[in-house]
Amino acid sequence: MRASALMFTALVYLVAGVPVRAAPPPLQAEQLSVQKLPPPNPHWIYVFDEAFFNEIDARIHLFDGDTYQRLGQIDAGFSPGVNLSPDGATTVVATTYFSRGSRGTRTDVVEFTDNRTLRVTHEIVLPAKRAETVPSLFNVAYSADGHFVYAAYITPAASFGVLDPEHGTVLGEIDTAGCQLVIPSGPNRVSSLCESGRLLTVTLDAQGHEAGRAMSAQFFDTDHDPVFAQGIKSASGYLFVSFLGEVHEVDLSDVQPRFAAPWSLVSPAERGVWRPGGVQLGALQRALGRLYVPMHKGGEGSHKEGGSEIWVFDAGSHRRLARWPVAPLGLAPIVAVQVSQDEAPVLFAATSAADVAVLDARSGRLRHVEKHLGQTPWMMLN
Amino acid sequence: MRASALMFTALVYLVAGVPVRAAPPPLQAEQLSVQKLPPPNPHWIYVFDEAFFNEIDARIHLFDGDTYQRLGQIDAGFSPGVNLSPDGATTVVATTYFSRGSRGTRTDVVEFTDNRTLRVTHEIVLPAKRAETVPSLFNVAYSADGHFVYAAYITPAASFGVLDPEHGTVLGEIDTAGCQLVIPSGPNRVSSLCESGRLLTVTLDAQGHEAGRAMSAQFFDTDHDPVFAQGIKSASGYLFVSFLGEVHEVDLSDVQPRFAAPWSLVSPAERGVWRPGGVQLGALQRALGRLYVPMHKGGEGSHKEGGSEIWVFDAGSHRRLARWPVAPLGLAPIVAVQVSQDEAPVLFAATSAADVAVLDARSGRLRHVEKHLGQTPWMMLN
Amino acid sequence: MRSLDRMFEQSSRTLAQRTSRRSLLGALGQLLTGAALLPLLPLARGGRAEAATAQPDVNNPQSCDYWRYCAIDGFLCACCGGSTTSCPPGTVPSPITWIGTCHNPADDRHYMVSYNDCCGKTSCGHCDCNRNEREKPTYRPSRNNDLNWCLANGDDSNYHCSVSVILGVVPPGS
Amino acid sequence: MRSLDRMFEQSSRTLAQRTSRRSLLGALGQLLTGAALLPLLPLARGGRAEAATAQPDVNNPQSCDYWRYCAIDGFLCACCGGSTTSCPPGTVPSPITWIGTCHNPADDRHYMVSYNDCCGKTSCGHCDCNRNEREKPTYRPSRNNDLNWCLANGDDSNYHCSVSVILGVVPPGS
Repeated sequence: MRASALMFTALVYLVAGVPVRAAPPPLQAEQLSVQKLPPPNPHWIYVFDEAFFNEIDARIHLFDGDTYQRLGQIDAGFSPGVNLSPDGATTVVATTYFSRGSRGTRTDVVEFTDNRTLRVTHEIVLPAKRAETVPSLFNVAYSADGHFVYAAYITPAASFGVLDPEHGTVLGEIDTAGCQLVIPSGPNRVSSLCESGRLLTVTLDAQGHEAGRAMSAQFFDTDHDPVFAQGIKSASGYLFVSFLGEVHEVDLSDVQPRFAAPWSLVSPAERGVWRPGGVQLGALQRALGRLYVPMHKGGEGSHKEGGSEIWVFDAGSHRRLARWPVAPLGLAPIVAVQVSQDEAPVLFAATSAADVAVLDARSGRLRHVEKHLGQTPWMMLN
Repeated sequence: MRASALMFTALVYLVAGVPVRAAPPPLQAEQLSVQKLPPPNPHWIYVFDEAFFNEIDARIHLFDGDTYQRLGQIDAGFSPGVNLSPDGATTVVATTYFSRGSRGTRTDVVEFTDNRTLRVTHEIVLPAKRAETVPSLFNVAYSADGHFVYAAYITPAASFGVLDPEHGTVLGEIDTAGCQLVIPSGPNRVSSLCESGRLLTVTLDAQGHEAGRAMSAQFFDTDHDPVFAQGIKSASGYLFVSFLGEVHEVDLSDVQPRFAAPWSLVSPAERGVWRPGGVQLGALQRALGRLYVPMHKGGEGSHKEGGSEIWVFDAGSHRRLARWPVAPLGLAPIVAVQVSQDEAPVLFAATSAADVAVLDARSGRLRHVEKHLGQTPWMMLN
Repeated sequence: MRSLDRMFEQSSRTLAQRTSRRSLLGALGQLLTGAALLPLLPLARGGRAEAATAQPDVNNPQSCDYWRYCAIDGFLCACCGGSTTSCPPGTVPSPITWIGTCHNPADDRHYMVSYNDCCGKTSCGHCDCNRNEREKPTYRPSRNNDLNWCLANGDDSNYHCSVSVILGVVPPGS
Repeated sequence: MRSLDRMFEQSSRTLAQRTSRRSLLGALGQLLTGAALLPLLPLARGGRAEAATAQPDVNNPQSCDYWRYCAIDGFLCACCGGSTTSCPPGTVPSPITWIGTCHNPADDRHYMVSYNDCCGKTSCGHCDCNRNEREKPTYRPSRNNDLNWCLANGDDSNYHCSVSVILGVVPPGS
């Protein structure tokens, strides 16, 4: 473009409001801005991508299950724990950074992101003890009233940190020898899964210090049929699913956990043949009372295989309502499921090929497949 | 395993040296170690992976073009410059880290890795001005005697840092207004490519400070046929290839660069039809006198398209010796080439599908395809 | 080489980010101070809008084929929570940028486009787009898309994605 | 649950890294102090080595099917510049680890295997392998491969890849 041409440009621009001949007016000069998020809706989903092949670069994709648009990204560092605040306003990320990317001074930190702006508002530096393991709801978690945040520590000795998210401080560390992870209940209780097949429950005082602890009865057999170290949120606690498909419903609404009689996802003939598997291996639609579990055929050691089918159960009667094979939908095996809690619920299913499918949670009808939502989307939160 | 079984284990182990019946002896207990690198050979190649989809996690793969084994990895941070010392003993990485992975306090740094151990031995922290651009030989570079390292700065104002790799210090910064990147020659000269189509050459004193500067004649036309900001190392300097396929040979052995008469990779009929393209768009086998350039058919703006063919030229007579189409070899377009300088040279060709092919540099015969050597392998060094 | 169009590029690159249409007019006005304000009639060629409809991606902001992306080498912010002209939530626009000139098939005009990078989060990784019409090497920075244009953003200088902001029309024949 | 085999696991996990065969023998000797040293004859079933030859990946250290990788969830160091028992150059072995029990088809024996992580560089990203025979959840750490076993390596606690070090044979029937 010659200099003289520039004047033409500017002039055309300046007279753009005055149409000449039949030509449409030129497009107007535009303004660069930062996108504001629309109001949240129940079909938003936070898809956690471990980015296992570039593991210092984990991230969370905020995705809209109605418009099928990516709404934004929250960066998450190395092998993080991720959760949402009870009011959904905040994403909490417990992660690790090294001063030289993959090496150098290690900093463990809990970061708080405002879900309206997707900006980190503040952080709390932790001792370098953070549990670095596969995603679960129990690596970092809020108390029910949002006043505490709990961060699981594994060195590999197990303990957890109690944090004050409002004031950005570490209140203390509580030893949980032989028991791991932070399963929150009420405003001041934390349970941990024990190697002995029990739950340890620590009650905190107002300062976040230990006020008491109780060990439950044994409710599963670590050696012969352990439960996955991942829970499915229920109205009063969590469901824990075992490798062989037993469902342990744990009610955490009182100081002592209550265990319902376990029930099985599989018939006696299916036992040991069809198994639950994946990383986030169940979701409960609490109003509908429907439980969704990715299931596959496999033997011992196949518990991380994704589901070739999603099985749908009535959570009250324990009756299986449907089997939804996913290959006919063009999907790879399902490694994570999540469901929305509204009246027109959608089921999200993440595959081993890193796609995320959006299904009608009542009918199983496939609505959308979002291709490659990250490298390794292993957990979804809403 | 029961406790009693363990004793059996130990006992079997202890008597393992004494064969009983015809059973082979059990495998012995092993010792964990850290692998030592074999002696370097001329077919080693340092493959730089920008990891563009997870760009804070760039890395360099050391790959053996004879055994087709990956020998190790050097981590490289965000959008780095990478080069080798003249003796090949050190990899220099100029990169950027953020205290919180993708955000937080920015640190620009030059890191030195011992190529015998693949450990970083020391670093030099830079001002936060480092050129963050696609890989080239000229983002960070050593002087011919290895006593200086030059780091290109772009803010976008252009300058460069002079570093003392031995003492780990920044010696100074030299302004190169209108001219960019660090093209080293001799023990104390740095040339930069200018927006005016010239070369600026700065001569340094023993302390790494500017002792003089000279601007060359214009040797290419920035607007109509710019040269790629990537060079091909020759015996006395570098070849610069233009978008339309003109080859500018620059001799940097004296204080003033000497420019040979440009010659063309393409015939008049091919001009503007066949073009060089990619990121590392040429390699010269200096003993054979052969120049390898990835070429594609395309129009204006196609200069980053990989080559559908590799064209082979006699660097002395400028005659084209061969065209090697790559699709018949099962290869995607070629975005980077490098050649070994020994007597049985191999040509390395990185594809847009992130594979690296190993070819006989004389015949073009395909020897090996290493699949997925990173996400985006855009430059190779040896 | 410090011609007027270079000046225009430089100034508009630093302006595009936070400049409303009103203040860009002001900037253009300053640039034109002293020049005669001769009206110029754009040619109406027409007939390309239909062709564009037959190639819908030319008008799809989430496609690399979208007409105004003619010199983007990076991730499209429109696929990352932003739009053609807005950075995704939580990212920071680059105040400096590069310039492209793209043909809009809908009105058969060429437009000058400012490509700003959005910064401060790691690679969006979606809608990788590599188009280089009239793109020049890094030593001509105002026309180069290889530079991380977030680089002057300090602690928020990580590259996330790129937007395309229309600055104005380029008259035919220029 | 602190049975003898747990003790063995715990101690061998911390030993495997820098322990020569000689000192491992010493450790085993300590463990066995007071136990009668009764010779035990391993069963010779034979005939599986040929079968393994027909499935070469069972003997290929760069394949996830390699027999001793029966409880690795991660990248194989043998594909990353290391070997089955050596960490790639420039990485740092984890001093703590998890334990697997794998069947070797070549001699039809089961072996106890220590899986150490190699640390201090970012993901190797090659030869991703996910096998979980007898693997247990993280609350049983000595049998868990989900934990980043580099986690106790301080500044060198980034996960790069995993190796498999034979500790000893497990007698049949155990």
